[in-house]
Amino acid sequence: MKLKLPATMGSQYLVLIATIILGAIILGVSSGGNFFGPVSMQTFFQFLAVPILIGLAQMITLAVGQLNLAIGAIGGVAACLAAVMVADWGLNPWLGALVALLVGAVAGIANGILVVVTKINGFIVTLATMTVLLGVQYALVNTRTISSDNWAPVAALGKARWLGLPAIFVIAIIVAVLVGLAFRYTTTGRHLLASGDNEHAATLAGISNDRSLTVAHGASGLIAGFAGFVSFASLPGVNQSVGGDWLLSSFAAPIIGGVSLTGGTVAVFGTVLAAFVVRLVDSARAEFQLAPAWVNLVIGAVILGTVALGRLRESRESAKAGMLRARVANHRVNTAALQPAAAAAPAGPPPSSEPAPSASEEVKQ
Amino acid sequence: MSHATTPAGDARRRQGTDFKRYLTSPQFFLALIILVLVGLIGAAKPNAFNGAFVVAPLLTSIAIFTIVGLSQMMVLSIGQMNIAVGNMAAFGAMFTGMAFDLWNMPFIVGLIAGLVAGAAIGGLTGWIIAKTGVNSFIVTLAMSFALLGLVPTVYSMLSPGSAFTAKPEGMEFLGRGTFLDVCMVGYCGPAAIPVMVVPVLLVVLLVGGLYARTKLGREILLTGANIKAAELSAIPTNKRVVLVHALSGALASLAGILLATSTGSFTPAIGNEFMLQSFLGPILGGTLLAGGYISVTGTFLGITLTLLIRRGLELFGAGVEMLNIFLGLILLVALSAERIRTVRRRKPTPTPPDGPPPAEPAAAEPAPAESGATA
Amino acid sequence: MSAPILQASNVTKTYPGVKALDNVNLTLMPGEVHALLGENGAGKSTLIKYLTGVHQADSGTLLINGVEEKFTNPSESGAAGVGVVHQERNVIREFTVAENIVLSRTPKRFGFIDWKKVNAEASRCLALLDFEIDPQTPIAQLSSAQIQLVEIARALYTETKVLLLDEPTASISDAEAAKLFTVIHRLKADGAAILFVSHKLDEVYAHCDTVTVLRDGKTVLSDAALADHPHDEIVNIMVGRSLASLVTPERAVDQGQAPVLEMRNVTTTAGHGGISLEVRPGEILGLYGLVGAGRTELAHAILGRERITEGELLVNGSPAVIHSVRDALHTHGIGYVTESRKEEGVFLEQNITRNVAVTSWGNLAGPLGMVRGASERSLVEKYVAELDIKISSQDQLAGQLSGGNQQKVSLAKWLAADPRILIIDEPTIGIDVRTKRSFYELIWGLADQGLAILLISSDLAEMITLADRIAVMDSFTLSGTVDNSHDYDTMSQDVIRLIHNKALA
Amino acid sequence: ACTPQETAGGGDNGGAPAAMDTVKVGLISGGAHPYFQPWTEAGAMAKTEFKLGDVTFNETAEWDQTKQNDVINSMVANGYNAFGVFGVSPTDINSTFSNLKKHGVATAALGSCPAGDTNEADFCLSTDTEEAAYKAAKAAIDAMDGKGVLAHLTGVNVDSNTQRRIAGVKKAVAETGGAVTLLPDVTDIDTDLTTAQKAVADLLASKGSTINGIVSTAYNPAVAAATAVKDSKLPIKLVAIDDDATILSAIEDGSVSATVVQNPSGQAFVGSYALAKLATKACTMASPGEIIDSGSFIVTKDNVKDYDAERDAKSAELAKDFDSKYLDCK
Ligand SMILES: Nc1ncnc2c1ncn2[C@@H]1O[C@H](COP(=O)(O)OP(=O)(O)OP(=O)(O)O)[C@@H](O)[C@H]1O
Ligand SMILES: Nc1ncnc2c1ncn2[C@@H]1O[C@H](COP(=O)(O)OP(=O)(O)OP(=O)(O)O)[C@@H](O)[C@H]1O
Ligand SMILES: O[C@@H]1[C@@H](O)[C@@H](O)CO[C@H]1O
Ligand SMILES: [Mg+2]
Ligand SMILES: [Mg+2]
Repeated sequence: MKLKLPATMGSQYLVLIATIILGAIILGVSSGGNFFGPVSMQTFFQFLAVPILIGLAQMITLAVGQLNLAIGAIGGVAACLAAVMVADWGLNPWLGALVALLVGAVAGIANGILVVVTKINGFIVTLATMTVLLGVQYALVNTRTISSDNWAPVAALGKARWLGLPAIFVIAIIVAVLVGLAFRYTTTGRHLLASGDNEHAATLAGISNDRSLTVAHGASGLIAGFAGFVSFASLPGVNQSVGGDWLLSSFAAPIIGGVSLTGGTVAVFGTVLAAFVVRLVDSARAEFQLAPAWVNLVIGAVILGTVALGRLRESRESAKAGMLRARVANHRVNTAALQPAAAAAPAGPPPSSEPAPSASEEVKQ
Repeated sequence: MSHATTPAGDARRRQGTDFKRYLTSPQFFLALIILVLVGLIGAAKPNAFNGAFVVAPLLTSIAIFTIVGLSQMMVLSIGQMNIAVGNMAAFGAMFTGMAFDLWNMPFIVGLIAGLVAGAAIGGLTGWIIAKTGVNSFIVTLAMSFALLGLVPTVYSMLSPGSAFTAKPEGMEFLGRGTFLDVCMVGYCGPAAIPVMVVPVLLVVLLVGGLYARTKLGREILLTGANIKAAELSAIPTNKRVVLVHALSGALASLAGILLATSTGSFTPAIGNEFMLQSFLGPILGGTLLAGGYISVTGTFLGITLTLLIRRGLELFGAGVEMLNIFLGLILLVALSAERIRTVRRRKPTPTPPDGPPPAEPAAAEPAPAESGATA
Repeated sequence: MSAPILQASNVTKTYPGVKALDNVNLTLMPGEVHALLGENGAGKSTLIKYLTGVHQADSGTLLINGVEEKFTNPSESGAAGVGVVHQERNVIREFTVAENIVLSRTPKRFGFIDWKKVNAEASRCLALLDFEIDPQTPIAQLSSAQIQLVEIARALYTETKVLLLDEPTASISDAEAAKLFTVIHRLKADGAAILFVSHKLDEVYAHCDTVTVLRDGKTVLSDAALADHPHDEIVNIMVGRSLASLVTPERAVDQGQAPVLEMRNVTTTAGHGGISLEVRPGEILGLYGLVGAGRTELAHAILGRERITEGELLVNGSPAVIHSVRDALHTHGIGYVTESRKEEGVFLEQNITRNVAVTSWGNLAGPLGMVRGASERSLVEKYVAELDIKISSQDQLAGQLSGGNQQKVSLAKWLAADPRILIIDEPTIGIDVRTKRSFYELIWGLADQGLAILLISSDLAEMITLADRIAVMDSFTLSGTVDNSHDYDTMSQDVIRLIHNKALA
Repeated sequence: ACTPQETAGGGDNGGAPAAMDTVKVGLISGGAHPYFQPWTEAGAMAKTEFKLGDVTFNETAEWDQTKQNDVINSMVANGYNAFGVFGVSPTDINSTFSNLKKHGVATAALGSCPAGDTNEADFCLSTDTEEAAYKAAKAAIDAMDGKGVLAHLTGVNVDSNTQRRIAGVKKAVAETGGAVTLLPDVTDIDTDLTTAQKAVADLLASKGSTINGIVSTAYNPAVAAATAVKDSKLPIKLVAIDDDATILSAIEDGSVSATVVQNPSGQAFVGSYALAKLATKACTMASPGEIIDSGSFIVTKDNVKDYDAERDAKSAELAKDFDSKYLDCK
């Protein structure tokens, strides 16, 4: 079964792909080809893993019409707890990695349950849990940096190459593909979208919105946990700063990728592409040796640009449709004008479906 | 604070029920928790009421963050969000800083320059939202990124230390002065009350009055309640959206300037802490994220509660980890309690035969579904 | 006769403060179409929500095929063979037609969604309705009438022994309704039971066998043969007293007067072409057409929400360029009562005062834009009395009112603004007989006061009752305008012919 | 609550000095940062050594000047009468100091001096950051054999320390007379480890082959650079800052050539001592607002085991200097 994209979505992808190609060419030329060198490419992909994952984590909560402000805090706690357990408690490093994922899932489900039980807006719930988790993260590691030497085998995965690409990037892409498939081919995925689109209609179709919310927050947490795991595996060490700047950036990719904030949509491919765009901006900053502040400026502009462009296209399309209809209408009026008095034209038999005259009974002159 | 009253004659007749309604409002609930907390802290730490070192700084923060909360509340009132409050604060304050430092302008002029800049950036944001119809979260998020890039860049271009440090006459007085500095016939006011509360109180009253009494405020609320219906009811919704964002920007900027005057200099870090707090105050206070319903009093109380919790924890010497954990948990508990309370109270809802009008104009009063319930 | 398929006994249901159902009984027999009638707020939808497990009742029993059921959730009733079309539209706008149809039980293979089967199943259901549409069309691209058809198709997706239809024809055209009735009769022949809710009594008489009438949540007529109860009697039972016949007043519009609103050969960005019409003071000009003909959009073009690209719009004889509804009201005295009151007409979560006074704050405000609360309240009081709006106090939320009263609120705000021209779009969709009549009288009264009224309605009977002249619209053009003789038989033929001819052209 | 004008504010001056155990010292960090870790221990040591009433370390400031002020104020209310503060905002911290002084509280700027030419605290005991950065850059240049391209990674642009470090590095580069060229400073990458790691990796990816040396004067970038340079196998000489365990082990394994170590424990220990003397009113500053270098030390593979001794010696010397030079005691 072919995946049928709404037309506007398709062209949004085209714009993103074109942007990526153009950006890559500019960077390639200005770096004298160095940008396409092996080291540079490895670096490029290496640092795509976390943006893709946190973008996906945010996308899933957006799908049900929620926000998750705790993504960074979840990822941070996941990485830090894993680090503490491995370094201080002597846990097997791979089990430590599993702990990171578990922490993510548990924290996410807790968010979901809180949203469902308290009926408080998810924005506020995750704001509160974020605060709590930041405290926990600090309590775990204090001010030290736990060196990744403590989990050398996992850290080796962080540096490994699969198919010539950084393993963690491949992992992120696998997660993205799984998320995409889940939203396409599982009823759970469809139910999240249905709940996000129209809660009441979903209820009438026998879908439990409570379940959708819990699943969405749980999945979002799990993927944030994945991002925590990737940090655990690839950073030189883990400290209280991990996850610190994920909050706003987790929104950038899904929004540029075309996910609506009102719920009911996902755009896995778009989110991944958008992460590429943001990463290109990063690379450009390094290439042209600009201050990091410029990255934010450009991301802001890109977000505004993409959404405004989408709007422009929409309104242009509806204007075109209106114009077409008007042309047809004018044509009909002009041809009708040639045959005078339309009302006087010979009577056809009234359609059989005509309602029984009833109002006329009521009308007594 | 925004307890604007209904016409005098009616008011007396309704007094009894007004009181009952007040007792069941989220604002009363907040006020109660605040009082209990103050009592607890005071009992455990008698020295907590140190005027100069506890009360005055706390009141200063409450004053500043009430403005931050109002800045967000205004945007919430039209059913939108302003993710860029903090960045707008930094942007507006930057202009005031430049006015003082680069152009040697007097205090008032610099203040106005900052407010105008804040209003302009807010207005621009509102204009983009109104023109494109793109979700406010997205537009203000983009704006926040853009300003996050722009503001430090401008600072580092214009000042070697990335800060504007000039202090024109009046800045110290507003930012750090207390009534101790206000002396008449040899006697001075209490050191516990910062001078800043006066202008802030004024702003709070203005915002409260706007929503409670004016045509403009009502139109803004209806725009928030249902923007399509508002436009079809002859409300110029686009203009209202732009105006609200401009006012939000101006308020954010005012908060940024106040913060700068209280810490002493203008830096790009101003407003870093505004965004999350800006939501807590209004929402704890009963403002709806969905729009159409606000509470100025509630915003003030919500801000007061969170800052009081924070200060209380500090007084007991909570470390950074415990502080965050407690703060988060207390917020969750407070919000859930409030939720359970309203849900329970809404259950028996016999429609009253001829319920009296609400005590406060509905703008500044209880959540929609309860007006029939509590009358 | 055989045993009942569905039997609900002694159902009582209270909402906070409202006893919506009070000991209600309903029996549906196989092979019958059963009408469920009652005024707005009588409890019809509530009963349907109980029968489908959307809401639980306080007490009462439900037997399906003699087996007691306690549905706690809509999927349980679906599984038990109860299909339903609710009164409000309930679709997932981001999903396709196909997926919306199968949503409650999406076909799967090896645990994953089988998209081929999804489309095949959806096509099957759509075919039952003769509804030709690509099942992969996103719902968002459909008109509201088409969405209604999708909802009906959805009710047919699962094996239905019982089909509950809550005002399914309120917003679809007669032609589409006819298709629906064909399906209803086919299901009936197959032995299903159909419950049919409608405020259009002519349909009810044409297609139903039995009838139950609710009034204030009580069953006032139970499982009776419809043939035994003529039209007027049913109305009286619904209303609870005898309702005098509606009298169309003698109306004389001075055709010599200059039109206050006039369009000359107008083309719009919405897609209208060659539109010319005029309305005089005191005149009710009806704008009839099938749903989707572009009437609402024409109103929007007058209000400046769509641009007029060619031709001229004249108000009071002089060319007018209108930018917004506000502009229309303040500079030209034009008011517009919207077609969808819930989405656009009233502020559901706001009180009555605000809902009515919103257009008048400009006049009520003193210095600094302060609104004088007392004058505001007395203004609202005046219109609440004038339109006989049933409210408990001005502080009640509009969302707590019945549909008819909401409609009156939506009208009251425009009367309070004192317009000279009033555009009223579909004023009586989903409104019961009695309220409808009070509306008609109101509109006549307004015209008598000299207002020029442009009335958009898809209800032909209503058009013929109310309008002085009827302009017929089809596919964004005007097919012609006829004087109304108020005689249903001739007028309906004239109007239908106008649409028909154009469609052939 | 009206107060007669004369008695308002101001600490009571004069009178007999109070005992050392009436002194409660607050050591306030700028935020949660490994740099401050030694403060806890040094503070506790000072408490027992000098028999102080209390020494408490607090790091709730979260790099926010308002929160730092709040923390200080709460502690004043709890009876603390001497503060050693790493000011979050160098341009604002003077206001905090003068407010405390107005109420008779002893103050010291520890680890970072206020921006500008005035120091409102009784004294500032801090690394001469420009000097330290200069030393670090020199060490890097030496490791590069005196020529090539040098990159400088550093922290928050708005920190006045950052500006001083930039100046220090520039000075060292200028002294090479063009033999060493400096790439534009990479600032603002100390916020979190991920940002630092990415910035370093991007730098290496785009300019790695041309860079001969890196000097990092901020913590997270130093940690990130240590690993990145090692992994890249590029012959880049790296000089870091501070002596966090991660950095020290990198020096031992050779991935970092050197680090410039500061003297946080000396700041806290000697600082507490001097603060106590001031708080008891036993002494006053000979010249109020004195700025004192707490020392900085180059650590390489050679002295990584025993650099602490050198540092302790410096601390002892500092304590002596306070007694003999900086303090004016009755
Ligand atoms: N969710 C609800 N909460 C409170 N009251 C409700 C709710 N739904 C319906 N009611 C009330 O229950 C009564 C019955 O409403 P219901 O919708 O069943 O009427 P109806 O017969 O379907 O009317 P209509 O013809 O207007 O659709 C009304 O008084 C209505 O106001
Ligand atoms: N033939 C058509 N082609 C494209 N869009 C159409 C067509 N007919 C209707 N629409 C659009 O579908 C939408 C919803 O249709 P709806 O039934 O509300 O139409 P309408 O123009 O309001 O009709 P009415 O004449 O009943 O007021 C409208 O925005 C209309 O522009
Ligand atoms: O020396 C710096 C201080 O200036 C501060 O930035 C904290 O980190 C240390 O490394
Ligand atoms: Mg109904
Ligand atoms: Mg219409």
